[in-house]
Amino acid sequence: MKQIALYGKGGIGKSTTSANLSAALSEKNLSIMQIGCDPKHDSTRMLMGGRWIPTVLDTIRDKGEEINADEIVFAGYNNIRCVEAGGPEPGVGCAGRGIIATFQLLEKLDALYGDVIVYDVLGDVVCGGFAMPMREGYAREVYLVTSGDFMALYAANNISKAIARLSNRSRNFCSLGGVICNSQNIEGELELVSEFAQMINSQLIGFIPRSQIVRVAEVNKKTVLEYAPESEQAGIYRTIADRIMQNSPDVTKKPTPLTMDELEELAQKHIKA
Amino acid sequence: MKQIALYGKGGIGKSTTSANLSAALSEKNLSIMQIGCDPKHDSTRMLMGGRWIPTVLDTIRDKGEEINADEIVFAGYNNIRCVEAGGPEPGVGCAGRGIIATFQLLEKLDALYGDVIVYDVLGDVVCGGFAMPMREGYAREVYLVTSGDFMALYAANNISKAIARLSNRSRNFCSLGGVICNSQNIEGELELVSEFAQMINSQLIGFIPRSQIVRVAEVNKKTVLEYAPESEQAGIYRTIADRIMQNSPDVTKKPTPLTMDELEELAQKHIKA
Amino acid sequence: MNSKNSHKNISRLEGCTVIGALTVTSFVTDAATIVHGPAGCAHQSASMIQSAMIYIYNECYGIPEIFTSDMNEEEIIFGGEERLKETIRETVADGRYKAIFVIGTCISDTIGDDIETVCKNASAEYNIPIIPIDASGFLGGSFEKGFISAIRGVTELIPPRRTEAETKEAPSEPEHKTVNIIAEKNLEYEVDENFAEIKRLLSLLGADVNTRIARRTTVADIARFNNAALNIVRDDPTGEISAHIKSVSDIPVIGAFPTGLSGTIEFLKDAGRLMNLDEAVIDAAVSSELKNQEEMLKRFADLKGKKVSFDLFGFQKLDSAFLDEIAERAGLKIDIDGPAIMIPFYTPVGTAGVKQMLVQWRRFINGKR
Ligand SMILES: Nc1ncnc2c1ncn2[C@@H]1O[C@H](COP(=O)(O)OP(=O)(O)O)[C@@H](O)[C@H]1O
Ligand SMILES: Nc1ncnc2c1ncn2[C@@H]1O[C@H](COP(=O)(O)OP(=O)(O)O)[C@@H](O)[C@H]1O
Ligand code: SF4
Ligand code: SF4
Ligand SMILES: [Mg+2]
Ligand SMILES: [Mg+2]
Repeated sequence: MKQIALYGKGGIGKSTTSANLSAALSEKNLSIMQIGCDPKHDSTRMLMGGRWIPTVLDTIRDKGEEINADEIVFAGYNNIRCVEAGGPEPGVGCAGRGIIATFQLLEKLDALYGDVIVYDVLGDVVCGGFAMPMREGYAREVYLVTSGDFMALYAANNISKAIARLSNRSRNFCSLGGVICNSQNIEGELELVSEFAQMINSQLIGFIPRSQIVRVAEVNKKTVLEYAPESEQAGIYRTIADRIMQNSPDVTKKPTPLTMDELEELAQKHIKA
Repeated sequence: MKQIALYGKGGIGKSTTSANLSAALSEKNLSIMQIGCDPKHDSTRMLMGGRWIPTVLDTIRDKGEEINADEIVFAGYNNIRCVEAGGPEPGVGCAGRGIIATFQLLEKLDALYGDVIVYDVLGDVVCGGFAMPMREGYAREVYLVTSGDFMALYAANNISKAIARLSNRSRNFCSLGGVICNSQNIEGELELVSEFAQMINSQLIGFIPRSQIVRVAEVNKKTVLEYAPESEQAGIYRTIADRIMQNSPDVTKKPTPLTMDELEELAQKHIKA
Repeated sequence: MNSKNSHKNISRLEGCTVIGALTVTSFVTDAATIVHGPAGCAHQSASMIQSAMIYIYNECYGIPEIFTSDMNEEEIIFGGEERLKETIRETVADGRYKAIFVIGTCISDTIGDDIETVCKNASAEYNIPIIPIDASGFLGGSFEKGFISAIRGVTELIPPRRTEAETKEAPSEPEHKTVNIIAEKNLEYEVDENFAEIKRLLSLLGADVNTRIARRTTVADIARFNNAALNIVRDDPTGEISAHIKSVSDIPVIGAFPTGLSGTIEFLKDAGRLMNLDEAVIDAAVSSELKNQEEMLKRFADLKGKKVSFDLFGFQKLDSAFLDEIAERAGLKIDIDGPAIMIPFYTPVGTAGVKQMLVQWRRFINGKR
């Protein structure tokens, strides 16, 4: 069982990328599970034909603890098993804790299985709760989704800090799998993100061009892989899926996060304006 | 003292808009304070000539509680008083609690004053901590920053839920000031966001076009108001600043958040694809 | 969110996992326990244990060695690992403790403190056992879960199993077999009476008690754990404790203290056999105890022919066959019209437990008249 997580800044394209990678992986005759760990709960939508599946936390809120796996795990495109953690009502409670409760429930129900589990996690890791999938041995390979945008790199760098910190633990299962560049059509973006990946002791796993087809597929409530399987963009997701399957990052290899100054210097170096 | 807060989806343009509005307000001979309540702590950067000011939480961590106001409040463009709450190291601790501590410290230091205080708050309100500025009488008017993007509307709708929920409290000071559309060049965006504002029992306060000048100003580490005070875009921020100054929303007027279905229907209606 | 927290489980004795864990670790007398959380978590739990000890059981243990890392807002915002390290350092510096247990709280768990690594590193640095207890306040489950986690933690002080060579070298079997008593409920009303009863039953077999995990136990006592010929667990409805003990030691296990008259006889037989005693020794113990039971019952001759019924309260699942047996042997008639007898919260232990129960029944039956 391969357990990967995509982390990155809000809006950077984690859910889109996760869903397309899950779809690409599902073509390989693998059993895939995708778990959305963002209170926005839109991770699995394109895999579910546009449907907002009930979230784990809403289901717990309505029915208490006596829940069956089929009330929270839903079969989507190519039988990808989809889950959304959800969150409390905005402005109350603690979503970080909600993520933890979701994992505990999935384990209790023996529902956490598959050849590949893809976790799609809110990148603004404001607390221990959002780092939960990385602790405790769930997400074992973390892929940072970023563009060349400074704040997106900042968020990715932050996650690499969290991984570096975890690698000091006595029982650590989590390693940095690599960096995925989801382009925002910024000049010099590929070089910038590649250099960033190397500087944090990692590697660029793939470069996803910004493409109109992603939006069109979205309006049609499908992943690119489902909506336009022959498109160039679909091929790109497939290539990244392959790379991820071949990748087996070394748990002892620690990320080396940048300081704020290094990050700024790096961005300055590549920015043309 | 007018206390306003900008809430919205991550990456939607809260910090850019806040800083430009603060700058516009500062031209009116008003004393302005801007408080960034996002662990990314980049809210006040353009007001500080690109400088990352020390965050309140970092300062507490380094020096304990014995802090002077001038260690956390910094004078920026036109003497706008700038504060960044900051956050814990990614993946540990609790940023929500950190926001609360920031406010408590500012109050203790009698540093929370000005003709206008502008709060720039992370829109993914994952817990009670991030709703703090709306509670306890800090942010009295909330402006939702959104584009026509579905998830941005979703986040804005969520905040309106939080406000509606607060207005049931016995002591509530918080009301919905209005909706600001920060455009993402989506077709039919103005109509969509206007209709959204009406449906949640509010109003559109302004429409900010997507403009290259924002990026250019940013690279030059300035707000648009400072970098290109004569530009059309600067004028737009000024107009919105005026509207906000004239606005005195009724605390008893409750927002009426949309259901998921209503929100989807609305988006469908305006989407052309 | 936690299935083990249903309202049904709430009783006066229940708190969060922290108190469940403390009722074990604080009975290792030369170990300290640090509760990693706000001071209130340690305070509430420690004062509850103390008041239980002093006022309810009329016992004074002295102040249990319970400390707090005293997490404050700063630790909650930034993480509390540094504060925990500091607290461990201070506790080690005190010099009185042979081991330290660290219990997490719901606060430390929510913000993601890595107690396990802090303990592991500190243990290596100071060269004494520093053992994390998997608790995490109400998030970890109930009192019971904390209790079991702490039993696991304390058993980490048991030395590793002897190798085959060491076993060969070890002195031949001692003349008197000894027994470990595990998971006594230190807040149970009759905890010492129950222990005395087990000790009495063991003495009939010529055996004695080795180590108690944990009640007035020292770290050195626990180091002798492997000398015993048998482990007896107080009570283990889920089987979790027995399974754990089997995983850390090769000594055979009896999963519960004996209940009822025939239950007590069976216990003697099981214990004797598991300790490889001669059948003659076992038979002698059994007949001695049968006689003891007969004599005990004679003292309740006045109850003969009276009617009783049992009120199981919510405890429908309670195995009540032993109650029927006691009633029958005492000559009582079970009849729905008879006065309803309350069932004790914990099942009575051994013949002495049955006697105590009959004393109560008598008071009840006569009082009702
Ligand atoms: N490669 C891409 N090309 C074009 N649009 C993209 C691409 N990746 C993502 N998007 C768009 O960006 C928006 C945000 O993506 P999303 O996956 O929801 O981000 P996140 O999950 O990180 O918050 C979506 O509307 C999506 O269609
Ligand atoms: N009206 C606009 N036109 C062009 N770019 C904009 C506009 N508003 C914001 N941006 C850009 O969008 C990016 C994100 O904006 P930011 O204010 O940091 O968002 P938030 O604070 O909501 O996370 C910034 O790089 C900013 O330059
Ligand atoms: S920051 Fe995280 S841990 Fe703290 S209250 Fe919010 S969601 Fe919970
Ligand atoms: S429930 Fe949590 S906060 Fe309360 S005493 Fe237990 S550990 Fe402490
Ligand atoms: Mg997402
Ligand atoms: Mg911002």
